[in-house]
Amino acid sequence: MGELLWLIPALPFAGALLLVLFGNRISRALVSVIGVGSVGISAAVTLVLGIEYLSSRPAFIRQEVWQWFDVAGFSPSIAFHLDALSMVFIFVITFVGFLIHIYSTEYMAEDKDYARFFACMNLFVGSMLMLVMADNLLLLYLGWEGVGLCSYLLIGFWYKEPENGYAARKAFIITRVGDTAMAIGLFMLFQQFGTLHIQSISTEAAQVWSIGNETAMIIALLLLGGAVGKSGQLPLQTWLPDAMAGPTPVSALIHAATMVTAGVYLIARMHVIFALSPVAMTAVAVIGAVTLLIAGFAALTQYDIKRVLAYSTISQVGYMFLALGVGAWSSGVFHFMIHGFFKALLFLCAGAIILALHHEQDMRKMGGLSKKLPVVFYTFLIGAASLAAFPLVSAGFYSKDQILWLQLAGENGNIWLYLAGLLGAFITSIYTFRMVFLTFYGEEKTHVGHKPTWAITVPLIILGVLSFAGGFIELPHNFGHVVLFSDFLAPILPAVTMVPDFNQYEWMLQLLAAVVSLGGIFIAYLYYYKKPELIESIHRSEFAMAIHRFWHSGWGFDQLYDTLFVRPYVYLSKVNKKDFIDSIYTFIANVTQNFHELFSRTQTGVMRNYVAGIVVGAIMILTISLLL
Amino acid sequence: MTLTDFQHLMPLLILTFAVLVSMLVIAVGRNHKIMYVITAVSFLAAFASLFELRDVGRYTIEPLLVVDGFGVFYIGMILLTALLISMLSYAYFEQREERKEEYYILLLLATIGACVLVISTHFASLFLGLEILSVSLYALIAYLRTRERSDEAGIKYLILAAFSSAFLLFGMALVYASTGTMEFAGIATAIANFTELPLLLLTGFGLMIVGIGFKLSVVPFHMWAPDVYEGAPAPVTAFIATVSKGGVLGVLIRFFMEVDGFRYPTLVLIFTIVAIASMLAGNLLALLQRNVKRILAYSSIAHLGYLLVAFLTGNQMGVEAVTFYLVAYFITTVGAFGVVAMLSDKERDAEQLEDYRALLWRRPWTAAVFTVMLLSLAGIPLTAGFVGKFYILAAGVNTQLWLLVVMLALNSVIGLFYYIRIVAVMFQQADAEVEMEPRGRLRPSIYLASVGTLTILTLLLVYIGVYPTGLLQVIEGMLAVATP
Amino acid sequence: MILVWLIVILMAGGVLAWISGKINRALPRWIALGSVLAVFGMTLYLWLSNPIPVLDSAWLIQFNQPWIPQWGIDFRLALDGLSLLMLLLTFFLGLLSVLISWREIQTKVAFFHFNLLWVLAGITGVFLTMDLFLFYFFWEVMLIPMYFLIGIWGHENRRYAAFKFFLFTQASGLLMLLAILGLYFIHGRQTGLYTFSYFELLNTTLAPEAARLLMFGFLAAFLVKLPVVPFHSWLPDAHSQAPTAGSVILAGLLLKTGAYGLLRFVLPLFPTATVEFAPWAMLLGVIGIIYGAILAFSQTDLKRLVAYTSVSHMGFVILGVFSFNEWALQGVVMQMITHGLSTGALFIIAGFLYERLHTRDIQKMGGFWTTAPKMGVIALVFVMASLSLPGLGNFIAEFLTLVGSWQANNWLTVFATIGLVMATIYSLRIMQKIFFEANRMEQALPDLNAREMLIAIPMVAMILWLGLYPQPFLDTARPSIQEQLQAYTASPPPPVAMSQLTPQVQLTDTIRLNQILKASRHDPD
Amino acid sequence: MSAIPMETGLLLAGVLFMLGLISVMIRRNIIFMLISVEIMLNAAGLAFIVAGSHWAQPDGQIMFIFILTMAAAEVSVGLALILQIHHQLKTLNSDAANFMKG
Repeated sequence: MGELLWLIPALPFAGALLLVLFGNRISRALVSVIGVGSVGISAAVTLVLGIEYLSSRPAFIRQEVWQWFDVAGFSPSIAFHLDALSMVFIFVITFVGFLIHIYSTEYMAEDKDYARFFACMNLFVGSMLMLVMADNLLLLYLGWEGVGLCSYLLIGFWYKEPENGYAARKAFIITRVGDTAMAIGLFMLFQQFGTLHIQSISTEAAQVWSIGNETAMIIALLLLGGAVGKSGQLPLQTWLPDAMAGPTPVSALIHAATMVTAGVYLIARMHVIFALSPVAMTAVAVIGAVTLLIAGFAALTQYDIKRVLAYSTISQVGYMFLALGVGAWSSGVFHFMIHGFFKALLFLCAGAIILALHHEQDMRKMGGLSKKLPVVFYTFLIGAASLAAFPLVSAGFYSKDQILWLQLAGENGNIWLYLAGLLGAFITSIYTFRMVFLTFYGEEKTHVGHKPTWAITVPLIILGVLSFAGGFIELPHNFGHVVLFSDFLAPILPAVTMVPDFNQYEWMLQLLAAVVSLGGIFIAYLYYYKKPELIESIHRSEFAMAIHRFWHSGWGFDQLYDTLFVRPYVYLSKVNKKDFIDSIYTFIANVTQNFHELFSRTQTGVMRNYVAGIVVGAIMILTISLLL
Repeated sequence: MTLTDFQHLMPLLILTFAVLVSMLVIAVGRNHKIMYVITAVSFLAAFASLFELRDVGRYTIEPLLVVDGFGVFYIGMILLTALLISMLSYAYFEQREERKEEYYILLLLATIGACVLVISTHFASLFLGLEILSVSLYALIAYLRTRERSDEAGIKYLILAAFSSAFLLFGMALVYASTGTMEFAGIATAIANFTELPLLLLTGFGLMIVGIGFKLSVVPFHMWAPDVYEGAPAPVTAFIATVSKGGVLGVLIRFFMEVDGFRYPTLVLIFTIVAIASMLAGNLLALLQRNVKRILAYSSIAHLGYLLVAFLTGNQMGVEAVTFYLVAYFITTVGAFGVVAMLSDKERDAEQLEDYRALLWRRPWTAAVFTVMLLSLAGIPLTAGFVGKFYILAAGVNTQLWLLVVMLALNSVIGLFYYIRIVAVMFQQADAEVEMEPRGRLRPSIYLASVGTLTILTLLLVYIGVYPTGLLQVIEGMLAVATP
Repeated sequence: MILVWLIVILMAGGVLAWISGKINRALPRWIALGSVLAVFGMTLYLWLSNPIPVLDSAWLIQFNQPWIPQWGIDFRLALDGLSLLMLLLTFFLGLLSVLISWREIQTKVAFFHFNLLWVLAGITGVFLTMDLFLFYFFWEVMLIPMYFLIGIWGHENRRYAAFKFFLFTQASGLLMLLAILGLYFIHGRQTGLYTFSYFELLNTTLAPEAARLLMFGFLAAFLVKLPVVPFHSWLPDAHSQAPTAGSVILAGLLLKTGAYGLLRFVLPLFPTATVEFAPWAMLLGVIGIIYGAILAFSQTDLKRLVAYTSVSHMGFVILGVFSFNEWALQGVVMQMITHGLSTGALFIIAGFLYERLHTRDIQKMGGFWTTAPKMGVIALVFVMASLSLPGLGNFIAEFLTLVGSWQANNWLTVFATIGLVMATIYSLRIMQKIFFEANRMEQALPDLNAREMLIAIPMVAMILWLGLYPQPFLDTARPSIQEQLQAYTASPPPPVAMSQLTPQVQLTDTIRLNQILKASRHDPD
Repeated sequence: MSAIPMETGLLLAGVLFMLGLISVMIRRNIIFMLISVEIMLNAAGLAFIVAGSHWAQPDGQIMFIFILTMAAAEVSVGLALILQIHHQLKTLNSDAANFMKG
């Protein structure tokens, strides 16, 4: 088994290549076949391999395609590594990716750059698979940058608008900042271990370093830098809301389900290094907690439905970081998977709405869509419930509850982190249902144009089912105690060390979480459906509006970075456009020229001056010869 | 004077004879072509007679002259250069209606002067050689007497040269007064007896340097050079730049090697200052100059500075370097002025930069030749100038004259600018208004000699640049016996 | 002899091309194409026919003929892996240069090709010669035709640019000549053998003071050529004013001669002086990376922009060279090749645009993707190469360089890595301004035609090959790199020297690494 | 025979030389400049004779004869040129002959 492994990323790459080369010359139908088909076959291969993997349960499968290069012992390969962790990611990427591709055939049907869209999407899927299947960090880095490129290309897909291009560049550059940190991390890892092979590093690191090792800490923090950039976490989160400039399927696939969780994958993959450094772990958890709060509050104030979802994504990835930060590796990954389902679903629903409303994204201009778009409405409701962690029936409840629970029950947990998570959950349910109420209830404000057909509805339904049922593979101890998922990951990711004798409080905490979630929904119901005048009162308060603006702008990070980095850089560049060093040479040239003019003046053409010149020379020579 | 003495002075005798014959021919009837042939043949004959003297060793004609390898080589160099210049002169003078024939007599005379210079070992012969050269030059410079500039250049050169000769003579007198001899060897012996050089002698040397410096046109005695170069007819300018300077440099080297002047820090210091000043002033003056002949004048000032660097090393390698550089410099300068002469018409010389605009497209081969000459002056590889400069640098580094060497390198860069500038002008696109061939020209066959000469010069330049071994062997062989 | 033929064919081809211009306007192009193809074929043959050489003899072919015996100057050519790679690059880009000039150059076609071939010949000589005099000789020979290329067929400000280029390179070259002479005499006095032979001069023992001075002489030439800030100011002018083929050769090849010189001469000749100077050199490299990147961002002239990116990328070269380890040097060699390709390609694209629009001002461009998607894709590939996207050759180069330089100096490597972010900033601006946004021009931009695709496709293929399977190139370079490093392997650069410049990150397990390195060095694979 | 000391003789020659030199510098008329140069040459000749008599050799006097000859030749060429200049410039002011400069 495993011979087929290389096909999984190769197929999308091949699709991309075909589309780049011939995309403009073949029919749309063929483009769709290639674009969707390549990912579809890839998903099928994943399924086959997954079944094989589950049945035989090897520790991992490795396939080396070729040796990339070999320089003085630095010999990374183009090699794939399949274990439980990558399995989960591959599964989400290929299947969700496949669904979104299908969805796109309808969503992008009218676009004239149809082939380019699918080429980029395929390229993205390929790179993302490369990222999660890489057996060494350099190959991972290849995928890592590759998805960055695709993200750039797809955010700026509608390139005629300068703002889109701006958003695209912003995304690429900011993630590149994180990547740079990560690259330095790789240099250090290589220096320490002489290899970038992930398995070797993990094995050796545990032997070489003891907990609290400084080098391990620096490396972990640097890797975290990369993760933070890619996953839109504080302080590099500002690109993600703007990334919504891309087509909605892109937002669903790249900026919700897969790419932004690459950071989670990286940390989970390198958990040995992280586990060696308590400082780094704390940093991960704190970043997660702060991000989820900040993004949650920002989401509350957005009007653009995609921006709400974008902030929500930041916030939910914050939960994953929170989980990782306390060592709850598998909980983080679990939440990733569930989030992948429901957030993709929500984005795709939003896309269907946007398509129906002639590319209207402002929620204030939506409303009353529940009747017009019933499939969208119900699937959206499932997604929203999952996002808001609606108790018991939603998948999101189980995954999020696990994270919150481990904040207290886990050894590395902390009451403050727990409270932050809880508050976050409360806000989450408010903004989620704010969205639901604003969009689907009330009166219809914009005429519904395009009604979704099967290509949109089928993916929605499938994702809806997953968002609902996905949670049942991992249930709490006191509630069925299903541990299929964490068992699956157990060989790779160690379980959380629990605080002893804490289990009896679990039901209390679950209850609390449920109350918080329902409370949030109720508040949203109150403010946005029942009594809209309450909102009016908020709008009248100066202070509240100031906060509203502050949150709306994403806590002012954009302005801050603009002042701190962007403007000085641009200024520095513009002010020195002519290159001041050049003027040094110009100065030298001018001095020489001045000398020329000075000397030229001595050549008067008057003979007596020449005589005088000779005499002066003679005097000088005599002076020298007589005095010295 | 014995017969062997005459044998050893054969080249000079041939030239003198040629002068006499020329005068007679003119008396019989003027014919440019005949004069031209006589001159060329006599130069060739004189040069051929040198082969007899190739292994002369060191033959002294007491007390004035010495014929040795060094002298033979320099005479050969001078004769060949004079030959080439006379070849280039034909077309140049043919288009002028003035009397052209005496030009060749003067040229022969001046060449004799230069030859005497390089084999002189006595102040008297030095003086005689120098004056034969100078007086001929006065007439040569002002030869095209209807041109205002020619006269102005002539009178400037005359007054200033006589003025500097006075310095030289007074210096000689003082040296004679303090040593009691006018022979180089005698002076060397006399000096060797002094523990400290007496004031009189130092003053004498100082004054002599003024005189020599003037002829070499080194700073601060250089000011005449651009004006004279500009005013004189192009072939004469080539002559001044090469033969006249080469002869003087030859005698300077001989004198200095003989008396071993390098022992005296004062003299070395003076020459060092002069060298640096010449390089700097020459190059800076040429920088934005728009008159090609003046540019070449300034560049020759700088090149004399370079030569002095090698001269200052004061050893065998230095002398060889000077000699090699001189060869390269002679070829290049003659070539450059040859191009100028070729492009000149009967009203004026082609001396403005504008005259060279788009030359590469109008007359590609002439432009190519000029480019090669300029690149050689700039010291770019594939030309003799590069090997020469390399030799000088090597000699300088070998003796660790770091200051001079670095100054040389720096100045080469400044120099590069104006050489390249001319090249740049040549490949500029022609303006629409500029006529492609502005002047009525002579029959092409008249230019045959010029074209042939320039081609030979170019080939020679490249040959030496690519394969200098042959020339090096000759120089080493000839000079080995000469320097004590 | 084959080495001599390489040079002779090019030179003869040049002369022939010039002469043939009188007969037919198209003939020079074909002659040039033919001669470059011939030498390219010969080099390819050399590459393919020589299996990866074993460690103890890095030299594949040697040719020796006394030239000026009086001075110990030989016409000495030798080929090792490094030279071979450089030659492949030279002729590959040479071939493209002929092709891109096919339509661009319409005046003085014959003379153009003469110069083109002679530049290539000079560069070939530089990469092959193992006699220092001859090296200087070729070093200068390649300048003149380049000067003509810029000065005659360049853009509006060509004369200024040509002058600047010439003066900068000459001035620095003369300093190198002095250093060569110094070395020659020191060696001569020591051994009594006066020779310019590289192999002999390698054995010179130098007093530290002398070594330092001589090294600076060599460095002067190479740092200006590379170029390193603050000696870079000739480059933006020369690159932006040259015709496309000139820019390609300048960026792709002439800069590489500087890097080559560092590797070939500075490293092995002055092992102690370089170690002393290393922190400063690396600092210069980092300054170059950052300074070039910042300036590239604000340029509006496309070719000028690309020129500044070259300044930035060449910073990696000096950073790597002075790290003295195999990773960094392999990175440097890769950087030489990949930068030659990627920057060359960007200049070619600029040339394509200029041919169509007659402007290089990116503020007047925009939205070309709509009508010229092929050009857009190709530009995208090379823009991505320029920001060193993994999978393309530049990534391997820069990553290896940084891995290597990290071993030598942590903080400087950190700043160099930040340069990658800046590369992203300026690179994306290129795409944005030219291919994205709305079209500001009235006319529609025609897409690439078949000839242009013929130029572009091989470059894309090469850059992908170099990014995905660079091993053949690395293998070819390895023996010569190890040879250059011989003087350094015994003693790794003392950390003391580096800590003077920058505070070091505390590292605990560096010894381990050294063990790994040693193990891997003995291991043939 | 009580010889005049050489130093005195040389001093006289020096003074003569300086006189000539200064007058070359201050005179504008070309003829006067030529005359002044002749004075300088004669000063050199005088110095030769003094030196020759000091060493009791004929060499100094021979040199003087050479100098005289040379001066004569020079003057003849010089006067011819001056004539030509006067013909063209209508003046003998040497400062007027400054077409070539820079």
